[in-house]
Amino acid sequence: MPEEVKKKRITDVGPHDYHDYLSPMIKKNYGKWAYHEILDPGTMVHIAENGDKLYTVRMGSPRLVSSSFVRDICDMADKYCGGYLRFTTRNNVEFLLEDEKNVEPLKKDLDKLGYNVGGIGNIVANIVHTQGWVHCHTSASDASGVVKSVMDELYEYFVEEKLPSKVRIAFACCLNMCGSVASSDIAILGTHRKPPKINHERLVNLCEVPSTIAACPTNSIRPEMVGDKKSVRVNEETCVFCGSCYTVCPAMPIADAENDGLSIWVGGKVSNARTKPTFSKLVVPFIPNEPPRWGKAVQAVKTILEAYKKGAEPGERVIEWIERIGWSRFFKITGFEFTKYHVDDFRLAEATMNYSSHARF
Amino acid sequence: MPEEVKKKRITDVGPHDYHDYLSPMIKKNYGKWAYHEILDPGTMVHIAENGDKLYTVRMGSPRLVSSSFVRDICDMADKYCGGYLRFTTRNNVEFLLEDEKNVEPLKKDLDKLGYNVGGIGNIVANIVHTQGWVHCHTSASDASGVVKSVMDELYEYFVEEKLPSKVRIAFACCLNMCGSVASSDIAILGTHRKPPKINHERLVNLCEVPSTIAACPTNSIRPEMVGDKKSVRVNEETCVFCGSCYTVCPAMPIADAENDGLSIWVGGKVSNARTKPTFSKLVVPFIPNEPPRWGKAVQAVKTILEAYKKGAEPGERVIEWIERIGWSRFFKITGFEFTKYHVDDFRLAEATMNYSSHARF
Amino acid sequence: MTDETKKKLEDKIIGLVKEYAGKKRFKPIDIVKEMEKEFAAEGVSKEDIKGALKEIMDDGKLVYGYAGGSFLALPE
Amino acid sequence: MGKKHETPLLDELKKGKWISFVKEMERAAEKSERTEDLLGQVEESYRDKITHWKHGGMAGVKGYGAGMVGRFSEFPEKYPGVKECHSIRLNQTSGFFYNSDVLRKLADIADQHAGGLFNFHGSTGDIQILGLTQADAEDLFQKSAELGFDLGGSGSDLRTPSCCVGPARCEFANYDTLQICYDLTHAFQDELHRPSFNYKFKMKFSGCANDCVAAASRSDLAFIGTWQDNIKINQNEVKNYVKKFNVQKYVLDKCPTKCMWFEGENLVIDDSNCVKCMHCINEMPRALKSGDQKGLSILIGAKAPLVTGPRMGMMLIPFYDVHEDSKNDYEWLKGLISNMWEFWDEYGVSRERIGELIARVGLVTFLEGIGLEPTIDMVKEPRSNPFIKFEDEEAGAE
Amino acid sequence: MGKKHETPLLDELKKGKWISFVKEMERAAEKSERTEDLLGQVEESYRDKITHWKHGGMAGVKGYGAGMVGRFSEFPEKYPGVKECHSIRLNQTSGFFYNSDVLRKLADIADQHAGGLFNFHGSTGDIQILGLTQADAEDLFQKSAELGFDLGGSGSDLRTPSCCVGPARCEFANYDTLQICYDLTHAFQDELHRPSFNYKFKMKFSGCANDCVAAASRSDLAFIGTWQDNIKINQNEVKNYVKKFNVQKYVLDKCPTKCMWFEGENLVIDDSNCVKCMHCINEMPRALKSGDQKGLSILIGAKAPLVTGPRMGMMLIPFYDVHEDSKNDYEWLKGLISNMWEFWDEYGVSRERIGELIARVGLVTFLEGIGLEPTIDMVKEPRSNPFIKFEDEEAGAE
Ligand code: SRM
Ligand code: SRM
Ligand code: SRM
Ligand code: SRM
Ligand code: SF4
Ligand code: SF4
Ligand code: SF4
Ligand code: SF4
Ligand code: SF4
Ligand code: SF4
Ligand code: SF4
Ligand code: SF4
Repeated sequence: MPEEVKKKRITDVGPHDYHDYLSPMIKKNYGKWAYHEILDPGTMVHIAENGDKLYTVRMGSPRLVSSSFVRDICDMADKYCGGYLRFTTRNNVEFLLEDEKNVEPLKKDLDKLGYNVGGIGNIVANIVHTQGWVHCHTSASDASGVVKSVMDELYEYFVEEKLPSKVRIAFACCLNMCGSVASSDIAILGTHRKPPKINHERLVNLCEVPSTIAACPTNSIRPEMVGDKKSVRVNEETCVFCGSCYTVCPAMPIADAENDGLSIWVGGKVSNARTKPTFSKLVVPFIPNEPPRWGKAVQAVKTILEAYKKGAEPGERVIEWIERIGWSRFFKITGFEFTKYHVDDFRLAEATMNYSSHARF
Repeated sequence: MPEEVKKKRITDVGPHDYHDYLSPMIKKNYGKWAYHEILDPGTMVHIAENGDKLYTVRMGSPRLVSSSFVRDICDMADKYCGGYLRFTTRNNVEFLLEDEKNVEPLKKDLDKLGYNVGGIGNIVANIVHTQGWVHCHTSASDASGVVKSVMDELYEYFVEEKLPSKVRIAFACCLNMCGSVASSDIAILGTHRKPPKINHERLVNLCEVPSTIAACPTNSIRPEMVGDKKSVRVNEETCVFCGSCYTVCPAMPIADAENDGLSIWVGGKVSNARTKPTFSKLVVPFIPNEPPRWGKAVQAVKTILEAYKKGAEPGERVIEWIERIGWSRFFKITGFEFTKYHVDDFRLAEATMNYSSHARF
Repeated sequence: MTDETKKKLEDKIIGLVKEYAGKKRFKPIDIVKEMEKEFAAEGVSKEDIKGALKEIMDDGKLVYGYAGGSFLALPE
Repeated sequence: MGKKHETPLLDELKKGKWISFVKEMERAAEKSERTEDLLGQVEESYRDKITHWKHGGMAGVKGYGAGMVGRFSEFPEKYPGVKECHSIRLNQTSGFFYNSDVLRKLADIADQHAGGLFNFHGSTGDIQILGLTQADAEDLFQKSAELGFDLGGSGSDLRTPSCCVGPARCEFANYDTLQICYDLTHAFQDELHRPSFNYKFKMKFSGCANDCVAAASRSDLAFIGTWQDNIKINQNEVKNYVKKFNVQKYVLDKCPTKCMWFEGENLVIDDSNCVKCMHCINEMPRALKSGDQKGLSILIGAKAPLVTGPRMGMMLIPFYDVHEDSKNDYEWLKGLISNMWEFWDEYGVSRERIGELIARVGLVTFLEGIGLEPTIDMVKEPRSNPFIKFEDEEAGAE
Repeated sequence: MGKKHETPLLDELKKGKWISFVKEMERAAEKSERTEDLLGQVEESYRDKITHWKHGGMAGVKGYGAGMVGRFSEFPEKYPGVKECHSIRLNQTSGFFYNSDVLRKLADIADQHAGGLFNFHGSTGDIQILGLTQADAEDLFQKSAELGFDLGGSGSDLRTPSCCVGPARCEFANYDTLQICYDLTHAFQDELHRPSFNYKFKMKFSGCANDCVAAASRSDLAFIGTWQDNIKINQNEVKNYVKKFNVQKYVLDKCPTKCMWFEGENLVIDDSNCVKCMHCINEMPRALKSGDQKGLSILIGAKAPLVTGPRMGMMLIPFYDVHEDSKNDYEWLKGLISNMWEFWDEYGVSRERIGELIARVGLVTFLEGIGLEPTIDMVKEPRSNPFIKFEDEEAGAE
């Protein structure tokens, strides 16, 4: 009997074959698309070599969605596009229509249901983000709430094309950076400012000392005997509050209601178009957590976005704009303060210095 | 009596006041020059705000010169420019003439004496160099001989303006780089390829072990007891043959007749004009010493120079040319081989990697 | 690998995890490296050890834990 | 139907024009007591400004070491529905393509066995279902598997590979991102489900240098489509673009190598200097197309900041003709990846990603370890320090 | 007069068009047996492909710890003239200006007390006289000092400062390089002659960003002239240049920040974006001049490769109005330099140049140590890793 059960159990089947979910027109023109046109921030059309036209209607999503949401979009897909749809790499929903006549009715229906159509072209893209207080144990802030607050404020930039180029915003609730924070046009990062508090009793039972020590980027953890058991000590002079030790050792919690918050970063980019990919750079070292609407953080993002909108030339990503005008002007225009926290002091810090007499006054 | 002697002894008088050696026209127009014109590779004129004209005739020098050379140029200065002359930061001699009529006669006289007039404008500048076998104990090659051999070959580029921009060549006979090797358009560097040989008997008496250990860039030196005395051991697996240990400890000679030679570097630049200053980068890891004329090294330099001459646009320094065409093309054009030695593996190696999909085929 | 060796191998792996429970976390790769050495004489390959691990897991004798990296653990 | 928990702070997040995750949670809560309690606990976090999840905890599917993340509430009494509140990762389809039929079935599963809540998708690419207990795991897993949806990665394993929409709906794709993603995921099922690495390993596939799946910054191996020959120019279409916008300023002047110019009305490209950045093609898709010798570049080593700082993918293989290989079931690629894993197994230490290992041992050592030669495109420029490790008498000699 | 030593290899270096150092040595050898022997020993090096100098050795001037480099032959019997063959460094004049009178006197000194050989000049800037013995030192020193030529630096001291020709003969100079070089050298005589630092310390002065004394790559402190206000444009002269060459291509397109353009025939510069690189001024010296608020930038930390790799000077002080200070005898600058030396004394280790110290302790720590605030121009860009060392509750808060 148990043998039989074992046999029936399905494992290692891997992902479903995507071919099953490609619409007929996509199957036919697979690899044979000729070009595309963006019709409006919610709609684009891909024209195949043979002239076939595939319309895409893109709809915003909070990513954390209910089964009802899923059924809603299924209804729409059934009604307008033979049931075919996809998600984007930034968690938007895309309806794939073969018939142009369905485009406007679909958009109206989505609007009626309260969904947001947009996100194509030179817009603020949907915010790549993470779990936050909804599901993670190491978060220095909530994720979905900050994202919602920012997107409410920047809503017009999702549904209308008003920007010099695409602006990708990302959010991560801790330095693990499960979101694309390390390389986004604007990034918001959950940030601790206090060293971990060690619970020695738990530590000696729960944690492996060598791997806890190895987890620290600044070598701030040293072994320490507590009674006759091996625990650790944190050098608070050098600890940079990264939380890496907590990840490997539950007995070193670092979250701190009063001292956790957000930092803001700009100028990251992943595409190789024109310039090489580059990391996001620090702008605002710290803003306290202000649930439920994170006013100051939202304002900081908006300040950056509007300075960019005003200053950048068409086609310039945020970093291209900043590098053209210079970082000193960026700080001047946005009013953020340049502090000692902005000067890199980690591994490749030396590579970030200004080895020249080039300066702007 | 000794008191008196002591009093008479002159110390700490510092350098001579330069005002004593400025010609009347220079004194008058000090800080009031309006512009200059390069008349030919040996001559330029600086025009003052008041219209005064100061002619400069530049003459090459091997830098290692006899008192007779000094008297020769004094004679010339007396004859043509009131005795006033100067040296340049690259060791050329400059005669400073107030009277245009003296320019050509001076040049003729210099020519008669066998001196080289040139070095202004888009030329190969005089080679900044060092002591070599003439006076230094750590040299991996001679200095003056290599420089002479290269300048003989490139002579036309000193006396005629045939290049897209200035080309600065530098030579240093060891990794101490007393020449400007780390940041020259083309650089030649004396290079060892064997670890130091330790003379333990001398070492224990002559050298300080901790500072010897500290001198090593790759942490290859470890203390070792020889009998009851402290000596050191070199890890030959990690030694990079830099000679730094020999500098602090005479008992660790590194020069090796069979294995010493030269490496060739390109693309350094110090000026901030247009682009930031940048280091020279490795092209040819090693060429054996070939006194007296160092044929292969001279050819390598010439290959680079001619590729540059052919490929660069007017005004482009060597590095600007290479960065425009790409390093892969540079290696292709010049025929030098890219090897594992070209991949940086030192302190900031990571900063030299290609973090992008940009590539040329 | 003989059935006997296989049994020995499995017991050894489970024994190790038991013995060090709460002291050391074994990554599967540590176990594989360790067992490769230990059973070198018996001609046990990396693949054999991985296979054995898979079976131990499938049988629920050990489970995977996670704390900044996966490790082998006793089922709760 | 009254609310189980008051959520005045979260209610603020139902306002505004952007679609509200709180409303989504409430919709799920209508059918799920678990999600009702989840709302309660999140509201408490909003009040306290701190997470209320315990650190980790065991949860999983039998025989698998990956695909589920255990999550336990700090307040199991107060919020019994989230005493256990795990998430499970289902391996998404290549390119995130679905139809309504399968999505409805997945919705049913999430309602039956979890909190009726999804992440479509997780940051790595998985479909995440939230709010299951250990007791739900086997059924949820088996029902999904029956639909053809196996679990994704987690822990020290191969993480769920993902790819851009590629040839399915993009004219820029230089290779079949969907197929290779699908094929390699299937080939490496064992590595995906049974963590046996030093740490996680991610692979992402983008059809061109635009990198729409952000592979270069988020995956240990990033596969970026490119081409080796010349950009194909349709001069008539160029002329049309010239009428529409300032092509000189917005295209030519922005080419990173300035390798394009006009000769008369004709656009000329010095392709030997083109770095395949995609910019000109992006701007003039009707006029320019990538060449015929298409393939991919492989970048290695990207990762998040911990422990040694953030890393971007660095060039490992400038060009690989993946089409050739696909006939052989991507044999060469699989071999290469296996070689890397072996090197990593051998020389990596615990929790060290492959990019960190390469930084530690040096690129050349790594290349030797996996059997590749160094090439100039791997570096921005040759070394500038003179500390060359010559290896034998002949070493480095001209 | 026959040769003392046969030098067939060196004789090869008398051929060719470039002026020959071998001939120069022979000219000196005519008057100096020492230099005859020097030729013999160098020939032997040419044969053996190795240096024949012993490592270092003691030599010096009483009361001074610097200014002479001791050099002893490996073959004192064979070449008795170079048993001792030291070199002495005389502090050159600012801008390397001389007249025939003083040069002749120096030539006499070199003939009388050394091998009649010079380096005009050493790489640091000194006049070097080669081939003296310890016995010659005092006389040579005193005779030079009488001429007003004191010794230069060597060892762990302040090295002889040097400067570009500057306002003496260059229209680009933004401050008086000669004067400041002269003044600071005098102010720091003790530091120059009596080594008391951890290692050497170099200062070089360039009047503008062209950096004709290569300060940015060869001195611990590089002083580079610059200006704070607007470039002065003579539009008529601009028009003349436009007639002569392609100003757009060779000037505007090469401006690193692209902050210049034409409005009609007029050249416009967005000076707030100008980084004072000098390029446009270099190309059109009759049309463009630096502004009225002239001063200098200070770059710190350049040095040769050993021990931690080559370093280029990095921006420490973007703008300092040195003219103001010159009225006060460069008081502020001297204070700043002293502060740096104190920090270096305190925290540096033996043989650690100041650039290496800064790299080790971090720029911010160094700035705090010497009393300066960080500014954005010191860095290429703000940090990209998130390992921020917040210092107190309020730290970093908006
Ligand atoms: C649908 C999607 C791919 C997918 O598999 O899901 C996609 C689709 C397209 N991308 Fe993308 N990109 C998508 C994510 C990305 C990402 C990844 C990300 O944002 O995380 C990037 C890299 C971002 C970065 O650099 O930081 C990306 C960088 C680009 C670029 C380069 C832009 C640039 O100049 O830097 C282009 C070219 C362009 O826009 O001209 C491009 C172009 C396009 C085109 C025009 C390609 C085509 O011909 O179909 C598609 C429509 C563009 C649009 O949305 O305006 N796509 N694209 C992704 C939509 C995400 C979303 O919902 O917003
Ligand atoms: C005489 C000298 C200064 C001195 O105090 O002795 C000097 C003098 C002038 N330099 Fe220089 N430079 C002198 C060494 C340098 C150096 C240092 C070096 O070579 O070691 C540099 C930096 C080199 C580098 O970047 O690697 C230097 C980078 C420049 C530049 C920037 C060139 C560029 O585009 O990168 C200019 C501007 C130009 O040439 O248009 C310049 C321009 C000038 C001008 C035109 C300035 C003027 O108006 O008087 C002078 C004549 C130029 C010529 O020789 O063609 N000078 N110049 C030096 C002559 C050395 C020699 O004998 O060859
Ligand atoms: C669910 C997800 C975030 C999300 O909301 O989408 C996630 C969630 C977690 N990540 Fe992540 N990571 C997720 C994508 C990422 C990404 C993005 C990516 O894969 O493209 C990254 C950055 C890229 C990278 O891997 O470098 C990422 C970098 C990390 C790290 C840092 C790893 C590193 O080497 O620095 C950790 C720490 C760890 O593994 O110990 C981490 C750890 C975690 C843990 C397991 C927390 C922990 O310390 O144990 C989180 C579980 C949260 C929860 O309660 O569910 N997560 N994590 C993403 C996976 C969903 C999916 O499978 O699709
Ligand atoms: C004479 C001179 C070369 C020349 O031919 O012109 C020279 C010669 C020596 N240098 Fe130098 N250096 C000379 C300018 C330089 C420069 C260039 C400069 O100052 O602009 C540098 C590179 C810049 C720098 O300082 O970083 C330079 C970097 C070194 C180093 C490496 C220092 C470092 O921090 O990496 C050493 C090693 C040491 O000091 O122990 C060194 C050591 C030496 C010693 C003393 C050899 C030793 O190991 O003891 C050489 C004595 C040779 C001799 O027999 O006369 N020399 N040295 C230059 C001084 C003449 C003068 O006073 O004008
Ligand atoms: S970013 Fe940090 S807190 Fe947020 S989901 Fe990832 S691991 Fe958890
Ligand atoms: S929080 Fe980070 S820096 Fe501080 S002790 Fe833990 S691992 Fe180290
Ligand atoms: S470069 Fe080296 S060998 Fe040459 S003079 Fe300087 S210290 Fe001596
Ligand atoms: S030669 Fe250089 S690398 Fe080798 S032991 Fe000496 S100091 Fe170290
Ligand atoms: S990466 Fe390239 S091929 Fe893939 S979707 Fe983006 S633009 Fe298209
Ligand atoms: S793809 Fe990029 S590099 Fe190549 S020609 Fe176009 S813009 Fe230039
Ligand atoms: S650095 Fe500037 S001021 Fe000095 S000589 Fe060169 S161009 Fe003239
Ligand atoms: S000085 Fe340089 S940065 Fe300034 S305008 Fe001229 S070229 Fe541009």
